[in-house]
Amino acid sequence: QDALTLQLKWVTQAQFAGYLVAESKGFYDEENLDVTILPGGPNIAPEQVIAGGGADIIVTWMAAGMAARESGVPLVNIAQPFKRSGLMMICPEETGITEVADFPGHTLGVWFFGNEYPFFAWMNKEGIPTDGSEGGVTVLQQSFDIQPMIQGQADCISVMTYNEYGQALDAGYGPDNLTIFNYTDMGNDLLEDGLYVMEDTLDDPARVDAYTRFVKASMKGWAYALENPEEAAEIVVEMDDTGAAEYEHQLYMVGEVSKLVDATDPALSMETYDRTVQALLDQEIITATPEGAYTTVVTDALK
Amino acid sequence: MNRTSLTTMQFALALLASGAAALGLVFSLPDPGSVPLLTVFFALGAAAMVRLIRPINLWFDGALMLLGAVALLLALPQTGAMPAHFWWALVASWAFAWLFVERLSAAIRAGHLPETGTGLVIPVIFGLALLVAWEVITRGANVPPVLLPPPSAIGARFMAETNILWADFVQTFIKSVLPGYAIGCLAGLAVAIAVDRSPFLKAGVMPIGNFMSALPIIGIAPIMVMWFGFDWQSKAAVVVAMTFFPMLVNTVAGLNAASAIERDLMHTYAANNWQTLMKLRLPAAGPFIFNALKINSTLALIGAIVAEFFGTPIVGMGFRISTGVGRLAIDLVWAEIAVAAVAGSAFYGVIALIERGVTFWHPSVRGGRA
Amino acid sequence: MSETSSATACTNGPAVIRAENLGLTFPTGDGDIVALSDVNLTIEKGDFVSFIGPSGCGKTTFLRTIADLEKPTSGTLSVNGMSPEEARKARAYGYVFQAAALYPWRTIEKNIALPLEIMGHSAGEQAERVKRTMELVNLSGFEKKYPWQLSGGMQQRASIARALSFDADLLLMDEPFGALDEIVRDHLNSELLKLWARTEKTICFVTHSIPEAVYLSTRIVVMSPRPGRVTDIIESTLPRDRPLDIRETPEFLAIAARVREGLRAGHSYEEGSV
Amino acid sequence: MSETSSATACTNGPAVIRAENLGLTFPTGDGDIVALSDVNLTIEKGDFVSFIGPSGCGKTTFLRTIADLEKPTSGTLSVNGMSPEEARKARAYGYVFQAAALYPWRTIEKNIALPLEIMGHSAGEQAERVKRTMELVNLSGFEKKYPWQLSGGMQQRASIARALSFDADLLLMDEPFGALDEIVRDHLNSELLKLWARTEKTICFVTHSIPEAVYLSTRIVVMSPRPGRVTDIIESTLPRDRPLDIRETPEFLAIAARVREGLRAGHSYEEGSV
Amino acid sequence: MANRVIPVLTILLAILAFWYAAAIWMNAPWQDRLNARADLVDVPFAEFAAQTWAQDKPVLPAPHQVVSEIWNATVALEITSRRSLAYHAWITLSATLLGFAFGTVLGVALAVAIIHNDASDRSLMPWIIASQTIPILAIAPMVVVGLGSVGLTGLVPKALISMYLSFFPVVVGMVKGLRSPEAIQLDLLRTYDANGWQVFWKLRWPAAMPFLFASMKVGIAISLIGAVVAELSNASGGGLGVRLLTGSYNGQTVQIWAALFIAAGLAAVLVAIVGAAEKWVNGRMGARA
Ligand SMILES: Nc1ncnc2c1ncn2[C@@H]1O[C@H](COP(=O)(O)OP(=O)(O)OP(=O)(O)O)[C@@H](O)[C@H]1O
Ligand SMILES: Nc1ncnc2c1ncn2[C@@H]1O[C@H](COP(=O)(O)OP(=O)(O)OP(=O)(O)O)[C@@H](O)[C@H]1O
Ligand SMILES: Cc1ncc(C[n+]2csc(CCO)c2C)c(N)n1
Ligand SMILES: [Mg+2]
Ligand SMILES: [Mg+2]
Repeated sequence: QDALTLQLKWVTQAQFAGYLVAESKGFYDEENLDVTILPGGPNIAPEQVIAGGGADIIVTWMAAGMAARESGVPLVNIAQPFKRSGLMMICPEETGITEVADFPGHTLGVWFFGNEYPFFAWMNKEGIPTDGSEGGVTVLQQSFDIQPMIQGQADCISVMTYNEYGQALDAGYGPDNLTIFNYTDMGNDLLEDGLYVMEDTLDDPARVDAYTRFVKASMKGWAYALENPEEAAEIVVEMDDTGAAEYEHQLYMVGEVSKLVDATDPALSMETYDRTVQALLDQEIITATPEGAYTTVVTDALK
Repeated sequence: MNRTSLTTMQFALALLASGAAALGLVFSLPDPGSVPLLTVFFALGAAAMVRLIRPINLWFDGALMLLGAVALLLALPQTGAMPAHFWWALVASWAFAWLFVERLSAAIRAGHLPETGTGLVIPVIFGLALLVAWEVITRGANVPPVLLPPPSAIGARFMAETNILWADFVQTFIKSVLPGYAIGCLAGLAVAIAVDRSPFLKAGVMPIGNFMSALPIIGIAPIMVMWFGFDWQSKAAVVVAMTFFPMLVNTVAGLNAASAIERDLMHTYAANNWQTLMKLRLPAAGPFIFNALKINSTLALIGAIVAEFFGTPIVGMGFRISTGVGRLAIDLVWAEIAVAAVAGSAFYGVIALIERGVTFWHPSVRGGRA
Repeated sequence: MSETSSATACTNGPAVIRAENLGLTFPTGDGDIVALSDVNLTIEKGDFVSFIGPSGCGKTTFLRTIADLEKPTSGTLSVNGMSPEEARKARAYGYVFQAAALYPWRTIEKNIALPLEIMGHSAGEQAERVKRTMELVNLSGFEKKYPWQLSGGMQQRASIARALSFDADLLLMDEPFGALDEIVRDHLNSELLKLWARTEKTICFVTHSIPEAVYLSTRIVVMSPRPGRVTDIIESTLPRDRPLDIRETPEFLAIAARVREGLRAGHSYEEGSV
Repeated sequence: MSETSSATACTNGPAVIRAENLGLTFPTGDGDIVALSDVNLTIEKGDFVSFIGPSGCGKTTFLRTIADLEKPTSGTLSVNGMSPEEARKARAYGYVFQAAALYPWRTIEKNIALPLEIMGHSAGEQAERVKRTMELVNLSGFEKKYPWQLSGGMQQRASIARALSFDADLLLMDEPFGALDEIVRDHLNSELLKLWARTEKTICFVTHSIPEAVYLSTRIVVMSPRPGRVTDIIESTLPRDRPLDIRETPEFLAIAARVREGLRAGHSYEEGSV
Repeated sequence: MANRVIPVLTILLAILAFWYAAAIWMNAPWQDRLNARADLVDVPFAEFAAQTWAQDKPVLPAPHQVVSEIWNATVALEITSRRSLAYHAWITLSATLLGFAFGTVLGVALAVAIIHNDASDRSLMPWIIASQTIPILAIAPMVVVGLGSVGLTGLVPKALISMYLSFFPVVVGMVKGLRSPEAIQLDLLRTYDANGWQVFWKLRWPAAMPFLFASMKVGIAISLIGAVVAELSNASGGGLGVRLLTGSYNGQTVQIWAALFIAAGLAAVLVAIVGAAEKWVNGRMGARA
């Protein structure tokens, strides 16, 4: 068996249901792989882990991956099961915000740690300053929950459709009392959870083969998870070492994630890729158009 | 003893230093002229073995240390693996540095060199030696810069981003740490004194105080952000919470530090509680209170930085560190860490200086004169 | 006069200290130590009482009990007609400890000023009294030194000055002159006598020197150890006014001999009890 | 015989201590203190030398210098022909400090055993020596007590026992009997004399008691303060074998008078220097 | 006994009363919104208070909510269940104890080097202090990744981070303690020409005992903090830190408080154990009662 370590971007939750299901249902074993799944967290940068040799494959957002590539960690995208972004910004109606033009003068909550790029790309595109200058917005580093909105500390907060938005729904917020800015609907989405490996490992055909089998099994996991959401949610709860994952919430999450993932096709969509790269360039997050930042060898082999 | 008037330890270091230099010379023989300065260092270092016959001035060891470090840094290859004899150069110049520092402090103790000035040189040399070793190891062993960048990269980033670093310093240190520290320490002192007046309060508060002091700060930080908002107020609140209990616990212990006969004396004067406190127990508690002030000076900074991980306006040392890790701007992270270390050490140093002035009478300060 | 219980019958001033069947036992991990047992003693105003006895017989313990630093475990004790605690609160006495007990963070003059500060004397008066008592014990010139910069005897003198600086009517002195040479001792002895004559203070004085006890006292209490008890009380027949050379008179020597005898009687070497 | 510099001419044993123009100055925040100046003294093997002088005259400092606990700032000092440091390393002496300096976490017997442990005596020998010296100072029964459970005098005796427990040839004793009553003091005085006679030790002894100095010593060194210096050295003409009642002989009293005079001469009260 | 329990109970009651009041006050805004949304008006105060004490994700959970969460997550669950706080507490505890042991040994060793060697004193001390001004939470992930890349995972990285925090109070306290003997006590040993080893064992070490225990009390509490911090950077394997974190993402304030109290309780027990050891040693060293 080939041993592979997968570093997740975040804690064990249904956002990663495909991988967890594949592991739990033995799909990796079927492909003769011995996969270890490492949960992430707010202090874990998957790009750093893979650079330090702690993982073979990571799940991360493309913006962060490209930025890391420029910082000297040659990451290459090998597959992109997530086709759409789950990122949204929500503003309770009492703030009076109904459109982007209302933003100036308000306080917006943003996640950092590599998740801030889509927001800044959006503001860049709209021409709204974020440095506290006249006519701009005030940015807060947001905690990992919806408390800033409930507490009124921020006028708008970032949410993921599959997670924090659910918490907001639970708390009695909803489309009727929220203004929702969906990055995908606005055409501002940057690619999210893709699979990345170190560039030099692609020179080794045996490794490429292992990656291919990995992606294959993972997609099988995704397909299974999307077809059997209850079982997938149970598996997630089962695989969570911390005992914090709750079935109801994971079930909701599987449902939302299924709107973003294409379980039949792991290939990278070049249109979104180009838009992502352009946004990063516009914002000077990266300075040059990346070369070789993705490969289709794995997904081609699966066709 | 009189072979070179060195102590056993110094002698061992001298042997190590010259031995490593000699080995370096041997290993560099295959291509001798490639790095001339390093060869000079090896030769001189090995030649320092003459101290077996006649003593060598300590400044000569210092010069060798410096020569070794400079030669090594200049010769570091930009890419690829480092030749083996470079490691011997590292060992040799480290050993010379250590030997130099040993001899320097022996000279200060013996009164041959002045305490002021020279006393400061020693930690600086040690720090520089650490930096050189760090630079050589990270670059020589090809440590990925996203794990641990070499100090030169950190220094370059530091110089390039002084504006950001200064703004972060103001936000974190001036706005959060200082007020939080002052409030936390004063409150701890006041509560300790209040509690001390009443045995009932003391019996009640201390166990609970001990329990509260054990609350992990990282748990408090999100709660404080929830309560006091995103800006510096919540960070200051975390600092207050962090500094309060060490001060309380130390002061209560210190207030009990006066000896039996010293208390008896106050008793014979029928001094009231306040007088006993001001004239005996607080002075006797001085060393303990300063202990808390010193511990708190480092805790406060850590507390404020950590609290910034849980939500901030987009400025502050903790904010920069957490986003820096996310963006793999690890050299910026280390530049912030360097600012934190310098600020924290200076803060600690100021308090230690005040301590020496105020508790001059304590045996640990006056060298134990009875 | 030597019967312990009736020793007070022949005096008539108001009682400053009255101990009746006083006992004190220290519990230790390793059995109790009876430091005082069945002590009966009355001291009148203006008395100068010396306590003498072998080391460990309870002299310090008795003084500490008067000063309300130890609580008796049996019997009763009154000071100025009050309980020791009330007397202490009324600041009835000055105490010179067997060890100097100077505060290391205060200079010598600040140490001597300590009780004055506590008792609320004005700064001017403090300075004046500190100066006077430092002269008395011959420490002028060492005002600004710290305790650890002084020799053993100098520290002891500083602690005497501290107890004399405020004018307590009752002085409790535990071997105050133990670390002093004969000349200083003679000097301080006569100063103490002068002070006593001038101010009518009552003084309880622990000493190991028989001549010193006889020279100073109106009454000498001889104690013996294990358990600590009073074995003899000797009234001095010397006049109140005592030049130094009174120490060569036969009367003086007779009293000294009596004290020595009492001391020896209570002593373990002769008893062979150890 | 009283000329400081020639005082050694009449003796002939090998010199145990030889001080030449010895001086020691303490720097303090507030001006230097000259503790010793120009001290010349030779002590031969088997001498019993007492040091006497007003408080603060440098007696302790001199003993500490011999013991290599202070470094002289001028002049030379040799102990057993070696430097003080070498002598200390050769464990040439036992030292009784002016304060008891018992370790509070050790019982009395453990305190006394401390030097024996350090010098590597066997457990059996330790026990035997501890028992013997505790009996000598009359502390039997207090083996398992801690220092704070002892009276001042008992602590002092424990510290004497500690210094006697190992057999140093040179004893440095700083007011060892200061806190003891006359009877115990007499007892320990004669025990010390017996020990000295039996073992041929050399003893340097600081005391404030003139009779004690005269009774014990072969030589008495009188010192005077500010700056500390030797003002007189008095050779005793008493025989080596001294019963306690030798103290009433005219010869004894004559020497005592001489010492007293020397002491008085060096004293500030008479000089009016303070 | 009673005169130790009654004060604690009194203060505890005072804190509880204050806590319940604060819970009403802090949870009120949100409760108002909820009630407004549900068209509830003029809720009587008693009922309103009860509502604020029963919210799902309160700003400040009421004490009974925390207690019942602790109960549900410990006693009511099997100890091996990953939902059990006892299970997570055990994980954290093992890292804490190992880190504390490392930290104490390292701290004492450094203190010994510092007091015996001038050069160490001068060169090490400033850097030891500087090391503590480095925010551990910032470098913990790098440490975990770095150690992971050389094959060290699981307990050891956590214990090392916990050691990094706990050795400091031990060094500072022990340096002070080993230097605390009075000059005369040192002089005594000098007269015996005791060697460095003897001076250490017979004088410095016993004299430093009170300082050692004071430092160890601080050190063990800090070790626990270190273990929790390490868990924040190393989510696999569980532990109280991970519970805190997951509670925090999900806005599960009750869960955060429960984990916090378990952690504090654990630390209090550890400190009490060190305290008991101190009492025992003090007794053996003849301390005055
Ligand atoms: N705190 C204590 N705990 C236990 N025993 C004590 C304590 N203080 C004193 N003792 C014991 O009480 C007895 C009397 O002691 P005290 O100090 O009164 O003697 P003393 O007469 O002053 O002796 P000295 O002349 O040596 O100072 C001694 O046997 C001593 O061991
Ligand atoms: N550590 C010190 N720092 C400064 N001055 C000191 C120190 N130790 C002693 N002295 C000074 O040195 C002088 C001599 O002190 P020393 O202790 O030798 O006197 P002594 O003769 O033993 O007196 P005593 O009989 O009172 O014990 C004194 O004036 C004292 O103030
Ligand atoms: C520090 C940090 N904050 C926010 C995110 C954003 N994010 C991406 S996926 C996810 C899971 C829950 O929706 C969240 C919160 C992150 N990755 N790291
Ligand atoms: Mg006494
Ligand atoms: Mg002296």
